[in-house]
Amino acid sequence: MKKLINGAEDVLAESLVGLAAAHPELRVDHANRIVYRAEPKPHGTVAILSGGGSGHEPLHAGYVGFGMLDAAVCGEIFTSPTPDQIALATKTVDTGAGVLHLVKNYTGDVMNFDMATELAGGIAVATVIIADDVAVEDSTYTAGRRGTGVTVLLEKIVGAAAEQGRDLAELAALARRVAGSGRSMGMALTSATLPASGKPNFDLGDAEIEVGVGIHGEPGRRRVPLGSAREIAAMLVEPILADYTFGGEPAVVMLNGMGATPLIELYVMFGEVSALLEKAGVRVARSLVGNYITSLDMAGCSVTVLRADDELLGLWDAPVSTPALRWGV
Amino acid sequence: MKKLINGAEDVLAESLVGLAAAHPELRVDHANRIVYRAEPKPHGTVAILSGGGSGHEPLHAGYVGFGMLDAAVCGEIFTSPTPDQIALATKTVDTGAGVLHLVKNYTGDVMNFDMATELAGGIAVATVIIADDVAVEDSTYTAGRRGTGVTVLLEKIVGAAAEQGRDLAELAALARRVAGSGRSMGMALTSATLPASGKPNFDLGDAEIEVGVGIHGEPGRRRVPLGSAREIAAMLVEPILADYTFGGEPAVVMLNGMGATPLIELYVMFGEVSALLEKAGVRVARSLVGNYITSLDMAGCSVTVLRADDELLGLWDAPVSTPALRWGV
Amino acid sequence: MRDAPAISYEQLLNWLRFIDEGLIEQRGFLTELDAAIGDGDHGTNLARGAGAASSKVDAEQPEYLDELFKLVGMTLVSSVGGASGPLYGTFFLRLATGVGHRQELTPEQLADGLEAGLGGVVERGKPEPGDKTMYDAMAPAVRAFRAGISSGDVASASRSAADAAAEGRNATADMVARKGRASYLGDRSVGHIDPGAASVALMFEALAAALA
Amino acid sequence: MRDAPAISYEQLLNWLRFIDEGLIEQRGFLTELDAAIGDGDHGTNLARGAGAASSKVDAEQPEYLDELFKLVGMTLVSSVGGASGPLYGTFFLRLATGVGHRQELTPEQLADGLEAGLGGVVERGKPEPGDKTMYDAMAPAVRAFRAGISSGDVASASRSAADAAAEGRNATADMVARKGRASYLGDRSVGHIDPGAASVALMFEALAAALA
Ligand SMILES: Nc1ncnc2c1ncn2[C@@H]1O[C@H](COP(=O)(O)OP(=O)(O)O)[C@@H](O)[C@H]1O
Ligand SMILES: Nc1ncnc2c1ncn2[C@@H]1O[C@H](COP(=O)(O)OP(=O)(O)O)[C@@H](O)[C@H]1O
Ligand SMILES: [Mg+2]
Ligand SMILES: [Mg+2]
Ligand SMILES: [Mg+2]
Ligand SMILES: [Mg+2]
Repeated sequence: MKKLINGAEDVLAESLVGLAAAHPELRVDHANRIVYRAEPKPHGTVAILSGGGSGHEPLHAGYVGFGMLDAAVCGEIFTSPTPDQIALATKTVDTGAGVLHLVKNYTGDVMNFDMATELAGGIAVATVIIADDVAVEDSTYTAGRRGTGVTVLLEKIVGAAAEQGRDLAELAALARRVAGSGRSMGMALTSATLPASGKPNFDLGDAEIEVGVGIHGEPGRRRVPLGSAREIAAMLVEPILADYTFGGEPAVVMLNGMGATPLIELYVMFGEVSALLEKAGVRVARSLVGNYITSLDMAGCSVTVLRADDELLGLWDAPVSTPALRWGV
Repeated sequence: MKKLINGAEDVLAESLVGLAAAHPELRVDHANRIVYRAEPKPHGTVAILSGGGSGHEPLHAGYVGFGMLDAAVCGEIFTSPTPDQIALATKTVDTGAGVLHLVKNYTGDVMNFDMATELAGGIAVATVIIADDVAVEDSTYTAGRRGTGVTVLLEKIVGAAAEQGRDLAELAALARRVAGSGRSMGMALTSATLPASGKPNFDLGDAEIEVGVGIHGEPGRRRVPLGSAREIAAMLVEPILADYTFGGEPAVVMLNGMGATPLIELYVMFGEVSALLEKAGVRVARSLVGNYITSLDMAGCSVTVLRADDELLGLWDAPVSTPALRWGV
Repeated sequence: MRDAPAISYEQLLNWLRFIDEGLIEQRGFLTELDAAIGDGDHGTNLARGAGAASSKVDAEQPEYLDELFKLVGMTLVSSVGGASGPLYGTFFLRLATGVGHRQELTPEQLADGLEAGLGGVVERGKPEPGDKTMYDAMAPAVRAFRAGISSGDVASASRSAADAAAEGRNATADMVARKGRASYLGDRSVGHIDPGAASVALMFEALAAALA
Repeated sequence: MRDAPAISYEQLLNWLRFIDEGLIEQRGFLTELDAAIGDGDHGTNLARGAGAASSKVDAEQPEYLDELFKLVGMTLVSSVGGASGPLYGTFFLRLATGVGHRQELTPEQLADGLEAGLGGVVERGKPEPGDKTMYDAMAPAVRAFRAGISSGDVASASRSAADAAAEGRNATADMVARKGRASYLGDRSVGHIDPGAASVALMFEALAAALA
């Protein structure tokens, strides 16, 4: 394992030290691994909180700031945070108008956020679960779909709406609508290596890829021979289009890198993906190309398509000022 | 070789297709591999042009836009662009006030930009060479130092000054001052693999790193055992501090990822680097942590420290709107 | 069996110690199981939790067993995270309520406690038999313990609970996962032991050792 | 040697063709040399340039040798990039001027042309002997060609030029690079052949084959 770290146990804590040093506009609670805006929201405004396992940077801490999250709760690498961390963050960001929890659909995340809500008694909490990964069959008898790329777009859009002063119920409804209108699909060229384990989670041959991976270094749905960018784009876009009708509506499209894939390749992939989408009648109105929700040092990418409308595009375009997404301010 | 590409020969062309699709605010000349702002500068304003081999994304095309570059000329991967490309871009961006060429100090880049200036006869061109890499001994008898991380900071600062309407001589003087006040040092955990060659340029053992690498997948000055983040930070910061006096002036510090290193590790490194700098009396006034000048799929990082002052910080903070750097607008 | 000898505080403290030791030993193994069909952190998660729980117990030295198990459960909840934190945390919190405010337990009281703990896991995770989770080792183990104390002593009951847990653990290899991360793999989860079932087997092995 | 038979247009066209073929063959080798002490693109760069030059020559079929070499030089400048684009491009542009507006050359005229080409490389890159660059193969080859034609025919002169280039190429292995990317390696560049010197050796091997 070759990583720029000190001890394997210290990665999260020390990355937060670096984050705090790089971003004076954030306040880091090192003991509890919570990242807040240094400048809290005005009283009576709903706060937006997210969190999850670490190793997906810039998600979530990189999205704390004006127009997006009020706080991010950081779990250990690939491990959801604990209820007391989440409850503390919830209490801290509440300005009296309640707190919206944005939770990626993983058993651990859902359970820990649930327990946190019980602990944060007295504060109005609404929870929206994100489950956008079409690689996983949707079923009420299973853990269901994973929350992946839509999380980034959702945090931006709902964060913008919160700045407008909308109330908790409106924001939760908006978040559910966004969560319902986006789909993602990912693939890996290599597995991630957790610092604590020191070995790749799975081994891929020199000419193999995993299709349908999530963001936790887990194996995907199937292993297929390495194809061209064009073929891989089709493997990602087709299941997304098969799962949801994007119609002629404008779409926000993210071509996300898993952490170790260079930007030049992501742009090659975006060219292929946007061509496929346009061919299918999906109008790419806004786009993001880069590392936005990663899986440590995994090489690979994922595609996220969100059906939008004028309201969502307006919220997308609204000012945002976070370490990883910034415009208009 | 596992890459998200179609043919090895098509990587650059196809990445520009993706860039054009993702960024309608840019205009891409696909035949000549030049990226322009879609909205050119007002008449009578000096244009800022840079370029070089590809494989360093977001450098340079990702820095085209308001407050930074007017155009980026893209060479093949790790190969400087040709004189006619550069000359065409120079003619296109000139609004009558002349064009500033920002050139990283590599034999090929310097020669091709020189020949381009001859070809662009009639247009006032000033050239500033960036040579900030302390891994290389400075000498008039050799190719001299490489241009690396300072390029990013320089393009931002001089781009902001150009928007203010400063003239070519002033901008060239400013650029020389910035180029002279910044230093960089890099290291690699793995080598880059060029698509056309299909193999890593050099092989590193499981517990070895290259110290003093540049951004072209070339081997570094020395190979040493893999150390902790803290030890590696010292290997990067010490030669920078030994080479230049940063005094008590405010500094702009970049902790740059080489392409395949996850952000969580870059933040760990930034924590170490900023601690070392503060200990040495260097005041970190602004910072950038992320992949800003990369070397394809190389894992590793580089540190850049620029001595600033109120003027430079003001230019740093000025609005910028490019794919890779954006704030204030 | 009437008048069975009581299970002492010390024996149950040993249980926790043996779990801790077992986790230090099997941490890599559990993580490898999790790497194959999950995200490769199960051993790390539990080792962190057990370490935190031991320190807490050493520091606070609770006098009563319900306090002991509650402290363990709370510490697991607040230090483990992931899926296993709430599940194991809830197990110990319910075990605490199940055994009551006592300093020693009858075999029946321990069986009640284990059943309450199992009930907590079911409530939290909604696992069904055959979903390929920790439940598939825990449910047979708890059943075997209850059956064991009606026909033998706690030593043999906890031995057969450990054996049942191991059998349950092994049986998860043939299952298609429907809960937890392994469910994302669908049929590809077959052939791999569930890491949570493996840590449950470890927990009951530790119990057998403590009550031997 | 008076009255030496003229060097024909076709022979010089063959030279270009042999360079092209040699580059297709040695592309990987040149790139490996460059990967060791540079950035691993030298073979790719020259193969791209030679391919572009061949297409241009086929399409335009220039009648005179100066037009031919100018076309090659211009195409190399505009299609290769990197350090080798301007250097080889300038070499052929100066070769064009050096041989003059002719359809066949005397050996002296070719020697003049090669010397002019070498002069262009020196002007462009400022290489000094021993800097471990293409110059260290090109300079001895050009010298050997001039010496060869005064004592023998073009076939033997071009043969000894090729041998001198090969020797110059091999000698670069012992040098510490002071120009080009290899200079960044300092002493670590020792033990490796300079890729540009290797492509120069290929170019003179092609000349020997064309004039054999
Ligand atoms: N819904 C559930 N019910 C019961 N047990 C579950 C459930 N989901 C997951 N588990 C158990 O949790 C184990 C995984 O724990 P761990 O790796 O620590 O957490 P995570 O999956 O969050 O990384 C699985 O092996 C499984 O036994
Ligand atoms: N200043 C120079 N003078 C002469 N030759 C040089 C000089 N710099 C580099 N070269 C030659 O160029 C070769 C490298 O060419 P190439 O790999 O195509 O370009 P780049 O170094 O830009 O990647 C070197 O091996 C060397 O022979
Ligand atoms: Mg986990
Ligand atoms: Mg090159
Ligand atoms: Mg796990
Ligand atoms: Mg090269």
